[in-house]
Amino acid sequence: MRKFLALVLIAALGAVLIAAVVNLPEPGTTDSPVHTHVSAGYIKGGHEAGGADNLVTAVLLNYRAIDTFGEVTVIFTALIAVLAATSLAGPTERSGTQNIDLKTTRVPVSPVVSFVVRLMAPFIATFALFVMLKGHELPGGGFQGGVVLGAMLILLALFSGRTDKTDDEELPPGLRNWIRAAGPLVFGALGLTGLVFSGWLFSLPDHPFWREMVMIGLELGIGIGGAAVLVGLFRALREG
Amino acid sequence: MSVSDLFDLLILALLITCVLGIARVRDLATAVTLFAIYSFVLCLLWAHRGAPDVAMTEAAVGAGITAVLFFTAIAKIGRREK
Amino acid sequence: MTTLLWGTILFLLVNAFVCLWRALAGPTLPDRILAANVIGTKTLVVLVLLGLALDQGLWLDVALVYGLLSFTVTLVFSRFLETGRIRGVWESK
Amino acid sequence: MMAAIQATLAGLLIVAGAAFFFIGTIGLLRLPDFYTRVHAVTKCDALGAGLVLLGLAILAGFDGSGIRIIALIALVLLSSPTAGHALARAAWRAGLEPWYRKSGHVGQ
Repeated sequence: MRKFLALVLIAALGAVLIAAVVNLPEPGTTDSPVHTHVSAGYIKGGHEAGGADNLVTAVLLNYRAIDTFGEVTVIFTALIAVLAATSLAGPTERSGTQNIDLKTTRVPVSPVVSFVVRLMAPFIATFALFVMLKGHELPGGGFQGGVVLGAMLILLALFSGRTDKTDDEELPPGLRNWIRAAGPLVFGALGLTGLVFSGWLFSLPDHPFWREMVMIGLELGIGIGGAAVLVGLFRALREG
Repeated sequence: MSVSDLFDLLILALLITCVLGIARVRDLATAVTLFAIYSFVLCLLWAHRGAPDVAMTEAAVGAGITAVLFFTAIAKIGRREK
Repeated sequence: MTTLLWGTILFLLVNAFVCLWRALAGPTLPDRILAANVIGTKTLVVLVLLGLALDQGLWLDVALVYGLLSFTVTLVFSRFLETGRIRGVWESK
Repeated sequence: MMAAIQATLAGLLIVAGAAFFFIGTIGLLRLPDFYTRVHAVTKCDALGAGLVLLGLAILAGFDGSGIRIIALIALVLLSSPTAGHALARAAWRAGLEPWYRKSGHVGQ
């Protein structure tokens, strides 16, 4: 009975979706509703309002600033949720036959992999910074650059030493938490300065130089904060 | 049919095969692997549709960091779907 | 020249499709990861080819991100496998 | 003249790279176990990607995209063999048995 109901439900949903797809306007035509509604205004005014050559970044940081602020907060919330879940759960149960103590097992890291990771790390970090800072001209942006940076940090945490015990818990915990919160904090601070200086939340300064500086600060904040959150998620899941 | 349409068709066939595989397997690690392949292929579709920003996010988040975090979680909870 | 580029793109996509069979059939988990790695390399090349065929040089940045992250996933998985964090029967569905 | 040489060279390299990819795919499908597949695929992939990208770099010329493609070649040539090595080593350490021909069976 339940299977039958599920089948009917899926068939109904599928019929609606297929009907919608059939009625979609031809992709690429200029007179479809998507292009005549608001996008024309975005495309015309986006460059002046945004101060960014990449229109996507311009729209995200101007017309959709509050949405973007919410999205930046989501990833930080994810970290808090995972930290809460892993610290509330009991000792880890593994599916294998015996419960090995991971702190004491020492499988040496392959010297080849260790060498290649350490060789590539500076280049990856440079590229991540490039993606972050050039986000308002080229594809990419703070978050993508932050993900690349986070991937590099995870690789280093796993492969830089001789055993699995190596961790990059070098930063004091207080500072670490502030860095993890950097994305929402920087974005919120920017919104408030906009409110103070021009009376609008999330408005950018008029002077091109300051606008550029604000953009760079924002991308760096989102990127580094995002990378810290991703590394934090990785560590919480691995050890908690 | 133009070569561009053929490209789209091949990509969509790849995506559908991946999704069917994900729905069918019981091993979580296999599902994550197939999901990584799905993200890789989807990224090609975004790029072809002229959205390099979305393509980059898909490549970075979908194929890279999500798979890493999923594997970390699977290492914690075990591979089998209960 | 564009014909050759498009032909190579379609050829590589068909190749990727065939590789997907290995990812679906296994039989072991490392086989599947290997197939994912192969498809990652193929799609990276396809992305660069596509960028040149459609004259979009900017997509090369996307390709760089691609290369870096498919490598990361394979390395992290292999580390988990060899330290025994991911285990279980080899031949599993 | 110069452009013709450039295009011919690039075309040859791209076709050669695609051939290597094809051989790698056959290896991935037909070889009997994981280790032999890693052996086939890692070499063919690195070489195939390297050749195709070299052809594309020649085609793009020595500007922004050409330099990026060359960086991509370096990345692929470094990362692809490393990934193959790490995967094979991990499988060996985790105890995946290699395949033996039936007649010369070496034992468990």
